[in-house]
Amino acid sequence: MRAALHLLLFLVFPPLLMGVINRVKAAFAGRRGPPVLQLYFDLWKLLRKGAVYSTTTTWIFRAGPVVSLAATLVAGLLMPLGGGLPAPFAFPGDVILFAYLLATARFATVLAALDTGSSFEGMGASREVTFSALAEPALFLSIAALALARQSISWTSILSGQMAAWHLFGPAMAMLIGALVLVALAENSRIPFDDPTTHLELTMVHEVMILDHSGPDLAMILYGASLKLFLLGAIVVRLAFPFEASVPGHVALFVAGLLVYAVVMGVIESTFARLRMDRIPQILIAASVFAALAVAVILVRVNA
Amino acid sequence: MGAGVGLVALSTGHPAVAALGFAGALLHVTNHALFKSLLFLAAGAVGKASGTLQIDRLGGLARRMPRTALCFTVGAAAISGLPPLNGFVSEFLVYLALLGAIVSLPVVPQSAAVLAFAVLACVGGLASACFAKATGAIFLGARRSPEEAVPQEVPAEMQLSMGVLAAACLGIGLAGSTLIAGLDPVVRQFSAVSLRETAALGGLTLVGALSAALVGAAFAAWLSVRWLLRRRTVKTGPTWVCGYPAVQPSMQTTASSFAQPLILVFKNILLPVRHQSGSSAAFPAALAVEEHCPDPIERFLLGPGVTGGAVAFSVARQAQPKRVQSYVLAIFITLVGLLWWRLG
Amino acid sequence: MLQLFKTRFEQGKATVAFPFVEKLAERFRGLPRLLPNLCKDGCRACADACPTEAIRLAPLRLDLGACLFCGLCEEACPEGAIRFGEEYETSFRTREAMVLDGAEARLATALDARMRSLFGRSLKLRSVAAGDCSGCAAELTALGNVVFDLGRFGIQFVASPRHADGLVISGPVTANMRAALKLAYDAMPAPKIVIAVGACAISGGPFRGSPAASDGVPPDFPVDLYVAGCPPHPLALLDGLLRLLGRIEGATNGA
Amino acid sequence: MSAGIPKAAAECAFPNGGAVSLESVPALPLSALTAAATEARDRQKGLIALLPLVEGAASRLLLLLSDPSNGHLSASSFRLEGAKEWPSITPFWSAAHLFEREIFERTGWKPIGHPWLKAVRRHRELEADGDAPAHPFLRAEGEGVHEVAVGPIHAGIIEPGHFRLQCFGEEVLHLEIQLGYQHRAAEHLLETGTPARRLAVAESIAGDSAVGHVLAYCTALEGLAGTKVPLRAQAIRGVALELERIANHVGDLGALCNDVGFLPGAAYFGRMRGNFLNLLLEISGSRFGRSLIVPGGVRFDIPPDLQARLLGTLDRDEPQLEDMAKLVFSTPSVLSRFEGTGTIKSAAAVEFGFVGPTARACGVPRDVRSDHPSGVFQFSHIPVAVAEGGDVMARATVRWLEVLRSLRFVREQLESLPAGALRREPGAPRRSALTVALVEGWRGAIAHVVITDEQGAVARHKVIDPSFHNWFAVTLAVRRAQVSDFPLCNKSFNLSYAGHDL
Repeated sequence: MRAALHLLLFLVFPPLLMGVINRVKAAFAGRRGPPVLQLYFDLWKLLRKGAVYSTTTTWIFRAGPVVSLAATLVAGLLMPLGGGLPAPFAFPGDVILFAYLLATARFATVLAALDTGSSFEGMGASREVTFSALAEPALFLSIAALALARQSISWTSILSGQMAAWHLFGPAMAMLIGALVLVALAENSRIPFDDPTTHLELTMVHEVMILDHSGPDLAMILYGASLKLFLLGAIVVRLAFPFEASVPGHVALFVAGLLVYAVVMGVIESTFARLRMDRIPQILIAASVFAALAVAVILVRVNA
Repeated sequence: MGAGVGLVALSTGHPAVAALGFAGALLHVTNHALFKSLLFLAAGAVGKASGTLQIDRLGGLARRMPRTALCFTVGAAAISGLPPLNGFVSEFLVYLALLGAIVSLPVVPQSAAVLAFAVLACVGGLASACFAKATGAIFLGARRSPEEAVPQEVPAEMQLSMGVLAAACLGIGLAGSTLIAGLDPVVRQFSAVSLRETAALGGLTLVGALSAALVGAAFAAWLSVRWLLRRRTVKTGPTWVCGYPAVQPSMQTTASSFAQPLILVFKNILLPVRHQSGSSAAFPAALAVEEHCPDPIERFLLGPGVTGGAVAFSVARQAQPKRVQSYVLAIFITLVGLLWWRLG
Repeated sequence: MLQLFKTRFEQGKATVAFPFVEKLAERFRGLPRLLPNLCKDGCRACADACPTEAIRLAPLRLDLGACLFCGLCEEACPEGAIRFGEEYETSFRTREAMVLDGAEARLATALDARMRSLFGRSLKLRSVAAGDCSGCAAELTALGNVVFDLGRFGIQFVASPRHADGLVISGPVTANMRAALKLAYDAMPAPKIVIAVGACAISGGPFRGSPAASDGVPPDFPVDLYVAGCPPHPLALLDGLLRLLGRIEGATNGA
Repeated sequence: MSAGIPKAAAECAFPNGGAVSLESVPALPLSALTAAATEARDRQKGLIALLPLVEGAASRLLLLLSDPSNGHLSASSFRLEGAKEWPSITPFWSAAHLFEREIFERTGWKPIGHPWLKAVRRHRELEADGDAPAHPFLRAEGEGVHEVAVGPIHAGIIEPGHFRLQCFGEEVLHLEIQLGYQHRAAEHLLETGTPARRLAVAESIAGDSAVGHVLAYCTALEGLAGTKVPLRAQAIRGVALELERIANHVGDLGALCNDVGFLPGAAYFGRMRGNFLNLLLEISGSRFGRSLIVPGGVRFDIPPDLQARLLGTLDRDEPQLEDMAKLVFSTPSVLSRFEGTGTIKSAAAVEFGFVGPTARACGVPRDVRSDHPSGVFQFSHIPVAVAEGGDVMARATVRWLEVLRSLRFVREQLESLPAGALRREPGAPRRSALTVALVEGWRGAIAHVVITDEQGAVARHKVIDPSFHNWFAVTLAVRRAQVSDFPLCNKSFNLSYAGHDL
């Protein structure tokens, strides 16, 4: 039952987050903005459209979206959704599998982009791997810190009982949230790392890699991107809302937390300009430093 | 790294962690033998088919050599430690050992483990970047030097040897737990604890299952796209590059360009050397730039010695069979044989 | 941050209601009304004043596809037989419907049910300027701003034609842009629509007869919607798009 | 009207918008060209145009200069005898590079020693063979260099043009710009169309500077006919020109915010741009001020009620606009993108003859409104806005200062509109004459050069959009910059493709 609810929430909810982010941005701009359900409409349409494939591409291009979506979906099976819905699969070390599944998704997307032979997509792919190679240590350090704090190496147990962790390592947890939000912004190609709204080939990171995908392939990529937004958000939300409740209360808390998360993303996107491309590595390294500091704080407390 | 954790864990009295470390290390060595051979075989196939191994002159080989491309991609993903392939299984064990160390070891090795954990993650990211670059530059996009001979797929026996290795990579990726169970006797020689007593085996079974789920889901998604498009208009055309009618193969990212942002981040370590000519004139007549990162170890340590050795080896090479693939295949078979002998 | 909220507060809600009910401006020249029975025999004042030969006489006809909405004909007519109204609706499904006579204009109707169900809530457009003086391009850009807020209707401009459902063409289609335009059209997955925006794209506009351009969108692009104007007001564009999607009813103006 | 005042035998001088007979333009031997160009360069004159002039069998190069030091424009010509070629002046005066290429493209006459001689605008017949023979692009050598070819169809709703970047990773080594996609033969239509059509074409040379171009067009015709435009019409023209400038500068400040992903700036400035366009709509019935200006005056008046309405809107919008600017220019993440990006040296701006805000952002105070005032600017002056630095920040600053100064000007004009007629029908144009009309459009100096034949009909109508002078600034700005900063640099100039391609 809880697994079914987990799957339902995980499969159906994510596109809504994009809608919420866009509504927040619209509010800052003073416009009505697209409907909250716009991404669902887009996906539904794309699934019903035809496709155009480049003559330069091979099966790798077509495999990109499917592998990437499949990997993200499997990753979702490892992520508990708040305190109430444990992951359908939990085992020691699933944190590693989770991170590497996202890496597989990226690898597939990058290869698909390179398969088009377009200089823009090549550029986007180059930026993507650079930034993710730098975001990886921040993510893993955060995982290490959490594992250390909760004495556990599975998402479901790491992300349960966070109240105690806050009592013990408050400042460290705050730093971790900071690092993870930075990682999430970078991994989900949001401002200040990437700008999903300005359609300029030369400046985009993620979107430029999917310029050649059309129809159902594009639908899978967009859906996969919303899943990724949701998954990284799930970690942050659980850390930021460590409260304990009954199962329905947990689910409600989690959904509310995700909406808050989307609002915060929208506010960040509305108040900052995006970074110059050569500044991005510095910020990502800063995220690693945050996470490393958190590790240090927790290490000291644990061994004290 | 796995062995290192193992030794440290052993000395601090955490045999379970040690067992994981050793198992990871052992499996990783085996896996390296697999995917490195695979990559070398594929590289050999590329060299044979196209007559060059200069990465910035290749490109678009996947259209001509789809099977070699598939095998190379599998190898590239495996060496980057990506699921559902074997590289992930061994890295998973090492990570598990490190996490075990982080959770349970005393403070000094614990900190070291955290450091190692982050470094391993970064290395994983870099490896994935590097092999994405290699795969992309060699097999994907359009051919960069169309004036050269059109490469053809290599003969069946070469494909077979690559295929076997690729299948092994996937097989270990999916059924890693079985192999690890087999490794147990070896591990127990180093550590007092059986792998069965750690949580790793159950985890590995799930890793295998989820990897299979990944393969299945990807396959299902592939079929659904096929099904969705079955009665739709599906067309082919040139890649969308802003509507420019006269696209040339030079308008692709090169391997060096692909790597340049990363090199820039690590410029203080890699010390890239740049040669730039051409003027800053208003209307320059010619322009050239080149940058390379000489391996610091090679540059400062090995350089002098290697030159002499190379001469000696080139003499020795005359005596060997011409096809590298068969050579590597022999090594592989020997390895597998040894492994079975030891396990059985 | 404080400054941001202050500015945000001053800006208020900028998006205009649509359909737009207020009067645009006293001098705005919208959909013209023709009163051919006022014409005097032999009078050519309006036709002579027209920069783009959009007016045919006996009986009086005005081709909105070539009309620049400059109002010179209205100014020249001694009888008041041509009057530019205040309605901003100037979009049509066929080229023939753009030739106005004294009757009510036959404004654009919706796409067929299948296309409407496909694009009704999600329409992505790729705009290609092909000899556009940047007037139409500027108004297309304006559609995306906070005032007209195209996004609220699920319509959005995208970068890649692979992501697009519709091609928006502006400009008389110069010889040098034909190949690129064709590439863009072919790069779009089916089903797709084509929208011709502005006098140039419809008939060549001021550049009709130019040796370096076609007289508007060439016949190999099947146009689904024509939006007249030089350039069309953003509201005219919005109206045309929503008519096409069946989100505005009423085949004639003045609804 | 003002006949040529022969200041020196080497050239004939005339005021902006004045006409001279073709005979009074001195025809010098070709050998004098180098000296004339060198002198013009050394005295920092502006190069309005270098044009081919054919009269019967005689071929001449017509050199048109502007001298900011005394406000005169001048014309001189150089006879091409025998072989149709001349020693290129580009090697020592870069400002001429596109003009020489254009002559080569149109007539086949050859500037010997031109460093980069290729077609300015792509042509139909070149489509077939791609870019190989007629459009060679500079290709950077070296392993790892890659070419990025952007356009003609850009990601946004932007006019078409092709940019060829030679990149090394994220770094731009060189940029070459190939335009011509927008070529609609506008000059041809300006020479052959009916008067009403010509006016429509003039309004459509660059749609966002419709007022500027049509003002230059009308000024040229009025110069040839010796028409005195009523003062009220001149004031209304000035108001329209400055409103066009404000709307575009404000819009571009928004677009710059958009390019750096600063959404509030993009949204607010974008909306405010529309408010200024709507002022033009109130005046002329078109958001771009079309149909307002006609030869001899204007078509629409600004009666007192409209005047009050316009002033009321300005009262409402100005404080908001200032708050928006305060917000954008105080947001650190925006400033860090603007500052130091796309820098052009002051010397380069002079050397290449950049005009308008592009030059003024490099500290070069070129402004037709004060250097060569015509129309209402002879009576009301707008201080020239200059910034140092030559980067995106400087260009944004100059644009903002111009918005403020133009607002003050518009207010002044509206508050004290002179009484009088709106229009004076121009008479017959002078025969065999030459006129040059310069108007400071929002991008810089717009020039219309009109030459009449013996019957007084237009023999040649040359349009020089400020973009023609300025496109090379984009090339200079992105050298050694990051690829990802290219769109931002490009937007900070926001040059016209249509104006360049004609």
